[in-house]
Amino acid sequence: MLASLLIQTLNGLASASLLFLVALGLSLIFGVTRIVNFAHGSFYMLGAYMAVSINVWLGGGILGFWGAVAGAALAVAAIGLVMELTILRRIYRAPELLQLVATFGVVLLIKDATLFIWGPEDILGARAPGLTGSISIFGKRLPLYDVFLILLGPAMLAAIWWLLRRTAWGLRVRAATEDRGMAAALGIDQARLFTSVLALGAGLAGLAGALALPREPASLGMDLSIIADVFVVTVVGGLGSIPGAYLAAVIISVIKAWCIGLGTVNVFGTVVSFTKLTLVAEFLVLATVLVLRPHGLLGSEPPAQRGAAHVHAPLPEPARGFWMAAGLGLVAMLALPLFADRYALVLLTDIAVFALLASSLAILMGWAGMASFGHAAYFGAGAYGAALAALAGAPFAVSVASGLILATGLAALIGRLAVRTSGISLAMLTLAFAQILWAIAFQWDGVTGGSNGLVGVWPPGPLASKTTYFLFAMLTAAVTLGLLWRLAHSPFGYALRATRDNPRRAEASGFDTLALRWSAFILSGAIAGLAGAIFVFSKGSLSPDVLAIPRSVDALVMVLLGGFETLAGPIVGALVFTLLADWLTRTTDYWQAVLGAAIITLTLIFPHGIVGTFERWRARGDRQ
Amino acid sequence: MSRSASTDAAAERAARPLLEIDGLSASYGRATVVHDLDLTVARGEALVLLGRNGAGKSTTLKSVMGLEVERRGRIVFDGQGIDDWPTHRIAAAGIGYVPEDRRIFAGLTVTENMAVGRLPPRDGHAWSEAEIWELFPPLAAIRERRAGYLSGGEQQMLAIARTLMGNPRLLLLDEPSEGLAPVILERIAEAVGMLKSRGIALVVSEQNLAFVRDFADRLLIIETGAKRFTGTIADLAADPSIAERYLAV
Amino acid sequence: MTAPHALAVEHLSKSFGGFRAVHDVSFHVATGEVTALIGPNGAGKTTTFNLVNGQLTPDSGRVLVAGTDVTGRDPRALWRGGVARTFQITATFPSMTVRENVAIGVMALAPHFWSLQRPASLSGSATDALLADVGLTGMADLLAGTLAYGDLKRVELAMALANAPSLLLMDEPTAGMAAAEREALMTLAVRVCKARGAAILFTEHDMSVVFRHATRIFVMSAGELVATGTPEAIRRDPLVREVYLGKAAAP
Amino acid sequence: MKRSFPGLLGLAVAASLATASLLPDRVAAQEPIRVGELNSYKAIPAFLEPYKKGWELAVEEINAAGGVVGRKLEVVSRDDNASPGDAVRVAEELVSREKVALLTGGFLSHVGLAVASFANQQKVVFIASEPLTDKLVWESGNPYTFRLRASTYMQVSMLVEEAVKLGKKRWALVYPNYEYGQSAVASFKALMQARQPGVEFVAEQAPPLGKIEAGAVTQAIADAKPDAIFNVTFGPDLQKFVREGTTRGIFNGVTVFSLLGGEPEYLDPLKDEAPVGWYVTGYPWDQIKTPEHDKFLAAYRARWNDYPRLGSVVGYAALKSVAAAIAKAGSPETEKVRAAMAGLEVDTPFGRVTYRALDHQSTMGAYVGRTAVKDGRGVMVDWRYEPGEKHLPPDDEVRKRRPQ
Repeated sequence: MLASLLIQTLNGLASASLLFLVALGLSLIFGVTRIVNFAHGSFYMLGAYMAVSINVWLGGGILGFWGAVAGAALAVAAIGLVMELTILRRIYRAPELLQLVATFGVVLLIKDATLFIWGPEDILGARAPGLTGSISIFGKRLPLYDVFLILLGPAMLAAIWWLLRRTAWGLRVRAATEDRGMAAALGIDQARLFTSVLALGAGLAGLAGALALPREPASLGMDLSIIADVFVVTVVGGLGSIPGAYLAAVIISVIKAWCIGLGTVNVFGTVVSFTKLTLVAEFLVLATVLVLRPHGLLGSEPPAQRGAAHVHAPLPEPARGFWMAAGLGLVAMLALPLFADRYALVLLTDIAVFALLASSLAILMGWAGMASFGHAAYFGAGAYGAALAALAGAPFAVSVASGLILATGLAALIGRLAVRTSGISLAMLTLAFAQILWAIAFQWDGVTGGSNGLVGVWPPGPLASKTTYFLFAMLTAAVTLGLLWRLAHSPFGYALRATRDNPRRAEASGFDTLALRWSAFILSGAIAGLAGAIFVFSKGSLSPDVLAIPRSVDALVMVLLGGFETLAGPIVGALVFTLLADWLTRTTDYWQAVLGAAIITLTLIFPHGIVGTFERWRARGDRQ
Repeated sequence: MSRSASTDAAAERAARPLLEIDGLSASYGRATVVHDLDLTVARGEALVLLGRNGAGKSTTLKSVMGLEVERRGRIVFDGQGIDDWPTHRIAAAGIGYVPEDRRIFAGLTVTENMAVGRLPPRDGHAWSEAEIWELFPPLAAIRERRAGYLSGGEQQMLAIARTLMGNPRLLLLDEPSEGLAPVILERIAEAVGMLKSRGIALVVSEQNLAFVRDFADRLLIIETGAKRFTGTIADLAADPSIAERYLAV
Repeated sequence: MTAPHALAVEHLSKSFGGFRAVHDVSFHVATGEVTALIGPNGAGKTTTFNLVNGQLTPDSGRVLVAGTDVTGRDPRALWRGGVARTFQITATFPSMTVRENVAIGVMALAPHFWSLQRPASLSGSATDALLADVGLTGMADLLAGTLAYGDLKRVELAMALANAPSLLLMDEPTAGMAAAEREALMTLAVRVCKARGAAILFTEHDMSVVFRHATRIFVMSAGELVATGTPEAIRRDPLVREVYLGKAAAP
Repeated sequence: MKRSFPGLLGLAVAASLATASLLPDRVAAQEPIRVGELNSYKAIPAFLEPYKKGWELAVEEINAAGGVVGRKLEVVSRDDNASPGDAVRVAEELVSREKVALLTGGFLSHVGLAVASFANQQKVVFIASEPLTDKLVWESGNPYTFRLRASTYMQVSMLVEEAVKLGKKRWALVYPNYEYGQSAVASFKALMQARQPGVEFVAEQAPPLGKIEAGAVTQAIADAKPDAIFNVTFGPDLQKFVREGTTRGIFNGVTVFSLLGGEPEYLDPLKDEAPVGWYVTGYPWDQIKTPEHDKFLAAYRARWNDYPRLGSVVGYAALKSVAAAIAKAGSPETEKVRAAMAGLEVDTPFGRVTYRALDHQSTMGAYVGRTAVKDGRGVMVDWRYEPGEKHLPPDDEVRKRRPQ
């Protein structure tokens, strides 16, 4: 038993090294540029594919393998460099999360490009020559390559530590991490430093991808399967803390290995499958760590970057005539069934749902200044609540209310813990809770239907028609959004924005800022839940993917594309994103690449979101 | 031929002011803070910008440095137009900037902070650590301490020291006296005087006239982003109405 | 019995780790009185200030506002108890107009949060009066984020006065201002507070402001209160000159 | 500070997109029969690219032979983004705008179930080609949904047939942690316990799909000292599992059963590292010598200059099923096609299969055999075809599981 535990620990350490290598690059990039690089997993995947090709090109053998490792790292570094030069450099001054959206576009682009170049089949790479065997420990065999990896982690930690502490370049990186504007004023070329950091970070991810090849095939799922883990490692360790990232990688990997080693255990008559816990182990660690230590294990409060600090845009009261115009618009929408075909109504029903979801997220991001990476949790809770009630025979209205109540309750619970933190910690905490909920829905077969989900959740009677359901969805969304827009300039809306602008002043002016943030969280969750409830009845079925990361990312993309500090932004974002995706999937086989390119282009043209950027252009016009 | 031509060019450059600002306007997002400002700084001269906060002093200095503001207008340093240069290139050309809130790198040690600022020698001279310790003796004793643990006065010394490592010809000091106890102020003022005596030109934004009295060559009062007065301390003293208006002492 | 002091601080102590930041400090501010707290950096001024405004809780000692023990209450509770404050780094809401900033200060007194109506204070007479008092009526519709620094200070003053305070705490109110403006701001603050019957306690580095406006001065050094007195007395106090004032106090 | 409606300009941008998406396409008057096809092409390309080639070949053959009921067949194919919600919307688009006669496709079980539910509500025939979940035709079965591929239960049953012959007592189980893996293992346990009393399951590993920690998992299995392993992982997980297990020597002296392990999609990437002697279900495309397969193989190679994968067969057979159903119905009309589907016989590369009237499951079988390495690549040996009808539970049991 002890021998097993030891071997499992070593297994964990070997996995930790690769995870650490990828996280290392992400951490460096975030530290200096403040960019949450969603494309980091894509760099890792590219590293693996590049290494496969370079190894073949070099004719295999020792030279082929190690040449491929080095070559892949360099090639991916070059790609990171190109991404910095062509995309990121143009949007450093945009709100931080917009850069995340741009890198999300890069993810889509790289994925399709990889499919195009290397084809759909998984490619098993060569093993490391000389490291194909295994050594025996207590009668168990441990691959030599794992031994190599176990040593590699601390070696890379030491190497990077040396690079950062003992070289002039490292000194510049550390200085720029604290205050890039001041570093520039001391003669440090920020642009070149950023480019080099992006290249190094991408190169490290590429290196990890190449080094992963003896353990896993190059496959198109590598990017997204590692990216969430790497975010978790970076945040658990403490953003920007390199030793923290290693510690976190070790903790998470070893916990997983132990869970696997424990297997299925009978605890006082209950059978507990620890191996199933590996589905969500990293997020349980993340939630625990962030609740106890909001800045991660070895992290400290990140220094505020000057110049990059975002000044929130004003949210002016709607002009006279606005409500009249909005009412006319609604009437036009409701008259649409007279002209449009059924599919248009179905598409608009989706848009109404996503407009609600995006607007609910914008309450958090725009009004309260809190980003949520796990907004699908409340959307999904609304959907599950409504579906379960409907399947239990509840009337339609009761079902929708059930979804709303479940989502609101969850938001209250999660919000209570989340609102005490802020920034990336808060965003990652919401992600962790969303993933835990996802895992519950995924596993709880008896209630949620497990990974297959629930089917046959159609609205009853007159609402079964797509036309009436469209009218219902559109009217509900319009009324909710109308109330929301009023709320923006109600005492609550003002107080919330005051809390966001300057929490200390708000507190000194008699506001309970924590309660306000919590209320915003609950309100946001409730509206997302309403969207989820409407959604499930329009689709007739649901599965855990309503709670999964891609749904949260979609919501983020909509809000940021539209402009998160405007009332109309999330709606425009939902409209543009949904129509774009719908149109592209029907138009081209490589729709992912085109959608990615479109997202990147939109972020470059509209750095403050479509509506937000128009507002700025007009404000500038007013001034001149 | 070419040699004499370059000598001529050098002579011509030497005859021009070190810094010339012509029609500078600067804004932050929605707010325009400096309007159509002109000023010049001669080689080795110490110019003091006086005026209330928000008057545009800090913004003027940031504009010279190309930092965090949108600017329009012409800025010529040592004969070269620098108004479209990135910040790091301006620093490398010989302008040192010490911001109002010091902006020291809190996680780096004192010597590391100074190392960040190090640039190649200029005019055959490079500031050494030894010279810095001489200028600011308190720093020598805490050279391995993390800058985040320094007191306000020590941080101000470090901020100046760090900039000196870039061997500037022109030093921009933004409110160096801000928030410092009177006893510390005297030491800083003394050090600034020494820098001037070594030929470094200065633009100092200040509110505390007493602080600059010993080294200021010329005063320039700005209000709402425009020039209101320029002259020596003596000129200012000679016109009590100005002193009354801007510097109620 | 005389009326209770606007503020009474009794034997206040606070340590951070092993460091004794504030030790056994007692003083009081009478109703309507203007007082200043001075001392060198690290003397414990800011800690004392934060103990009084509720951002820190003392290890021992009491803080009484208008006779009520408020020790350990948070800033929100203090606000409701009539304590207002301004910040060293001016704290306003930059994405909102001047009127909105001031109205939010007024709003917190009578919040009807879940109403969908626009806050009554946006067009209320209390807001108008505050704007007029600090001379910002003409700038009411400008975004706070675009104002000059001195104007922002006035916005903050108006926001602070929104709860009709009995005590106004000002943390380095004139930091970062020109001499003329310092005068103007402090004169304004003192005038408005006098009219509204509010006492003032402020920390400040500018001795001319301190000596001109404070009727009583508290001097701290190394965590302890080392002197209390009128400006004249403080100016002459040899200990104060040694630890803090230096040559600057030379007559 | 009052402004006019801020979104107007943004809406204008969206409007140009909207015209592209919201306005119906004009459909020509004299039209071919349109078939809606939807699948997770971007999410599961390894299986679905060959799948697409399969159905494209089938459509070309059908149209070359004059189409069905005198009309050409036209497939409108869509990506469902591997999301049930998107799949339902895409299905709606295919039905209401593209006016397709029926729907086919599907790979992921949850997406397949969502489309099936939609088909039932909208009264559209849905021939699910690949989703393996038993629920599709049983617990969640509905009158409009049919399934081609042998289900999880059927494939497990085929392997159990072999497993009981060996009489191994201690079994370790490893399966991806989602419904497919769970129900495969549940069926395996139930069938084994029924047929081999005293069988023990000594280890159970359920790694997340696509994220197996292969070293730890293989080690944990070895520690349980099993006589045999039942593996349900596939794709990259399987490749990691094979490589780690081989390096650590955990397969020495242990018999391994691997569901889907013989499918070219999953066996080919392993090349010379393919496991030897594993019992698998799969597709020995290069060795099947039946006339119907020979014909398919030749046509596929001629058309695509590549060899078929299992996906190719499924895609091909799916469209052949569509054509057969319409031909039998005499018209693409939904209710007629639905009636025709019950008991429909279709010729596939695997031989003739029948869509059972009882539960709408086709009797398409699978090949069961053992793995070997030949000429540096994995192949199946000692294989035989297991017809689907042999591996379905008794009708009574099916009726109990399927809502009537």
